[in-house]
Amino acid sequence: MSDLLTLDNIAAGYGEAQVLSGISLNLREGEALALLGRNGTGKTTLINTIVGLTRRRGGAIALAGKDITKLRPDQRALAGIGWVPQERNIFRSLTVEENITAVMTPGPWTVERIFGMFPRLQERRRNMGNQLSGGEQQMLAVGRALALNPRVLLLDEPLEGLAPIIVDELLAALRRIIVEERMSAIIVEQSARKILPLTERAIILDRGAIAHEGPSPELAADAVRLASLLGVAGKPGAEVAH
Amino acid sequence: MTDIALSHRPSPEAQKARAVLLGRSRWGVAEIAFWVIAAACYFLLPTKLSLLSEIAILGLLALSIDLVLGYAGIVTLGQGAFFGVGAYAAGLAAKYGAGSAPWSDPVIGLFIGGGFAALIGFITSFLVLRGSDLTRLMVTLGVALIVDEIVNQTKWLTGGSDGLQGVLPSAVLGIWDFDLYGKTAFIYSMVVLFVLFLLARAIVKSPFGLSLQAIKGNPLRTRAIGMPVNGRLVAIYTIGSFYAGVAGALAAQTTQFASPDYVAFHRSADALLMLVFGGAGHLYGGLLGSIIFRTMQDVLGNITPQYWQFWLGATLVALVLFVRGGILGLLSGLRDRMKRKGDAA
Amino acid sequence: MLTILFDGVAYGMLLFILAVGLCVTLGLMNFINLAHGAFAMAGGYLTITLMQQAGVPFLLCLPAAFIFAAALGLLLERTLYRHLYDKTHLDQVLFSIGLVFMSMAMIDYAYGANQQIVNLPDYLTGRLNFLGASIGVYRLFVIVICSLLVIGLQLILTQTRFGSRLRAAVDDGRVARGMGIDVTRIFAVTFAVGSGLAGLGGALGTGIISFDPTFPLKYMIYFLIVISVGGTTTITGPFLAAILLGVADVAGKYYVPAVGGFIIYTIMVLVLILRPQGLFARGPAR
Amino acid sequence: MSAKILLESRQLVKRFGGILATDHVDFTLPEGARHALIGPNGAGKTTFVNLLSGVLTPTSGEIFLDGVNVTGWSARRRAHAGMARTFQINQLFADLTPLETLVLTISERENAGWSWFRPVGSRADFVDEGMALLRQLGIEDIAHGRVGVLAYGKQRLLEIAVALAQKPKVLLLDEPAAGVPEHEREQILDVVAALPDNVALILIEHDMHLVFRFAKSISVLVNGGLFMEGTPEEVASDPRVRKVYLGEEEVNV
Repeated sequence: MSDLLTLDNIAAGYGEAQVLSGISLNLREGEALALLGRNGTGKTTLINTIVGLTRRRGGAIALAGKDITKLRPDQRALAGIGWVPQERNIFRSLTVEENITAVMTPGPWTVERIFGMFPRLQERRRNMGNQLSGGEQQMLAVGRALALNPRVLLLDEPLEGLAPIIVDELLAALRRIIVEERMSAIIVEQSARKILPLTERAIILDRGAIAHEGPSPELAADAVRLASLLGVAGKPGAEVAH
Repeated sequence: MTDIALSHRPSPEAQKARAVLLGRSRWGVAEIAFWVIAAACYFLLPTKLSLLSEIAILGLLALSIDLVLGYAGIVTLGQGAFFGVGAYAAGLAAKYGAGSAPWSDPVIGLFIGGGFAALIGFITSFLVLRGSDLTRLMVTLGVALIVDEIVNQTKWLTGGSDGLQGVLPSAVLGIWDFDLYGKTAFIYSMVVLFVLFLLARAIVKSPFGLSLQAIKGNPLRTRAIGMPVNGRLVAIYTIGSFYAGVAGALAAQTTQFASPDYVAFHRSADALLMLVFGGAGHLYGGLLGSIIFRTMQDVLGNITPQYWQFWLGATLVALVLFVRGGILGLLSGLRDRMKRKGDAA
Repeated sequence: MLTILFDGVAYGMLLFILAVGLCVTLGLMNFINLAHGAFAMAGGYLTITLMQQAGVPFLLCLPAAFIFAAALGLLLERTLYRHLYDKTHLDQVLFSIGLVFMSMAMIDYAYGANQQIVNLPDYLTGRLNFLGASIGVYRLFVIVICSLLVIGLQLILTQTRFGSRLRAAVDDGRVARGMGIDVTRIFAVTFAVGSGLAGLGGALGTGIISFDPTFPLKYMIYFLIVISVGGTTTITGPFLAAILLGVADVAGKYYVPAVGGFIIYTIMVLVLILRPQGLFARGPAR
Repeated sequence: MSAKILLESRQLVKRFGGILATDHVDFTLPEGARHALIGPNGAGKTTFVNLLSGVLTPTSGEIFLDGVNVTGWSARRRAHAGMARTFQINQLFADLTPLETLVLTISERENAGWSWFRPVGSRADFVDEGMALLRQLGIEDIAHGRVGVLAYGKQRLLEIAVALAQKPKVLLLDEPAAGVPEHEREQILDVVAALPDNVALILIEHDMHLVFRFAKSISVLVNGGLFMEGTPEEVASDPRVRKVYLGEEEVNV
């Protein structure tokens, strides 16, 4: 499988603040990557950098062999970057259906297929974006990104703040999109346990740099190691005794 | 003045740092030269004295906007309202106080004009405390329009669109009469401008002035360090209104006339333009701007009035697009660059 | 009474067409364009010129004014305005006042400072009697045209893909960009259409309001009132505000000429103050 | 604990519409505290800090600063009473110099901010104190540069210096090292380590290395409520905390 998305030595931040430094990673066609780390380590900044919304201070990004470093966000979206923002950011004066059709580009993902994936959205297709529950907003955010018929899907904390039932429903949908449809994806999550089974590889960020990279199953199997890498167990330096 | 900290001697670094801070309020050569030349104009351009008085008055109006906008960051499109209030208040005092000294004395008139404007400024200052630049623009514009409307509708008092006739101020301090050649008017305007300029200079170099610049830079942080932001804004807006009112009073006294033109939108806009021409936040920006503005108007306006208006607009557009910070901004940018070059060498 | 109401509605609708472009572009790019009235003036003077110099029929002048003002808007947006989106409101105000001055000077130079009068075609003059009220045919015409435009705008905004993309961009420009929507282009088109509508409004206005070179300044205030009272997030808000303003202005000038202007400005200031976060903030967030 | 309580919140609640952003938080901060506030995204840390510092008004509950009920006080008044904070995103005066910024802050503290006739710098004691602070933070050499053009790390240091210039009783540090390049980071950590003992410190931080390095006590906020409190060791070894951070269904360690 060939490289779909390549980041080469990316440094980026907002305004004067530099959040990321020296990030290099690659995503293969059809691969799903978990992007883990505590909050504040730069996960969202990395996603926003791929989308084109941060100030880049160095490095290059390529999508399917094409350099997209200099492209504007809207050009990147059309080039195949599908983005599910952290805050969902549903267009609130658009109906559910309009949220999808407004950004639609031709491709395998049609309105019908998206509604098929999320029957709840079908029921609420005439509702305005600001009348949805958190879970419905999240589904719509995923559906909206799919409507772009992207080459890669970037999901920024898709499970955050959702009720357990909704989380299960969304995870099932993500499994279908990623595992069955072979959609390439990068998933940012704090709930590492939930997302690792969906992905093949995992990357852990710490202080804006990559602290660990490896196969997801391996990480999922080693709870102690995972906890220590995420920095939630024991004092750093005193850990990883196993 | 340094009686507080005698118990311990500040470090040499602190003394040096203090010298640097105090050095910012020392008079520079260029500054002294500016005022010497201004005074010398009395002899150099004896035929242009009334134009020069007008420039001084416009400069004072622009200075009032500089205090409010350039230092405290309050965007205003309505400074003409206070100019007008000052003009009418002083004009009416001169008209109805005629003969009954001291009410018709111009200096008293200045205080009446400035005082009324400051009162209106104080009351309306609460309207500009909150809100974005855009809200402030529209509120100040709205206030100016209301004043304009009042001036036009209270014909019995202001003379309506015909203007206030019969403004005959008596001699300045009972000594110097206004003459046909505008000699008294020029000296009078220049002295008032200089005195108010000195005051403004003291204000902006003081801790109070510094706090205004801080508010302009970051209101959130100024509140977090315990600064009474609203109080400071009310204070400077009122002071700015006073300045504009005094400028209006000067205008009414030296031209012996006041008209709705004084409160019209273009008065506020022109003064703002002068400030932007010269450079906001430099104290001298408004003065320099008024000189350039009025000279350009004189030269270009003589060709056709439309010509002047067109080039005024074009200059403004060019200024916003290419020269941020006006002439003084440009100069200080150049100076910084040269300094940096000097440091690098 | 009914006559005044009717005149007021006609005037209000005209104000809406004149101002709607400004409302949308302000909401979309947070850009304050005080020179919006200049595009209306362009449309008005084009109509005057075409009718008086070239004898073009009035009804043809309307689309011509739209196209002319829209083209002018597009040209200026692409060459000048786009450099100002990330500048402060003060800069935008100074810049657009500069444009206002230039436009006023050019019109003054070309046409003189006099008020221009247009001779409307016969079928648009005269009055009708309706429920005892005397109604000007031309005002009826203005109401019909403006109503059609309002309905058309509403349909474009709610029923077309362009409309939904425009609303998306107004809702959240940053995310809209991330979703492949070229906000810059949408803005250029919206700006052009808004200018065009102002031009059309200017053409329609030749029969109701007098045109002289101070037009952009005089009407700037009205536009600002429409925006401050109506807001920028919908077009129904400005529409209602414009109708209210039109009726209040006409009725005020008729019944209480002394305080008419005073009341309108006071309302504007009050509205601005009573909405403390600034009028253009969109209510409490979510 | 016998130390004086400097900051206290009682049953503090903040609602945004239907959302309970702060959920009946009882919190005490003794003199000399080194306390960290942690929690996952959206846990309500920022809301809580904004309530404490007076940026937001609570829906219900009370806040005491040094024994005085300050619930209804503005941010400005609380600042005067000894509450200082730094901001997650630098909030500085770009056009002033660092020294001017500090002299200004000291003037406000000493109620000399209204002084309008003498130039800035005429109070030698203020300048001296400002310079001493700059020296303490190691940014003496940039005392007269324009703040807006300083390196980000220096600005972060100045951010702390401004808060210290307020001579606070309670200091809230909101992610002091966030966004700072690695080479400037140590400098900031040293400054945090050297903060005066009498100041009660609250550190809002994601970076656990930093938390474990400085904090003597930790509060974990989850969904607006106080999830647990304890020493760093207690928090680190608590399986529930791990669960919250990893999003695990069950504790399986």
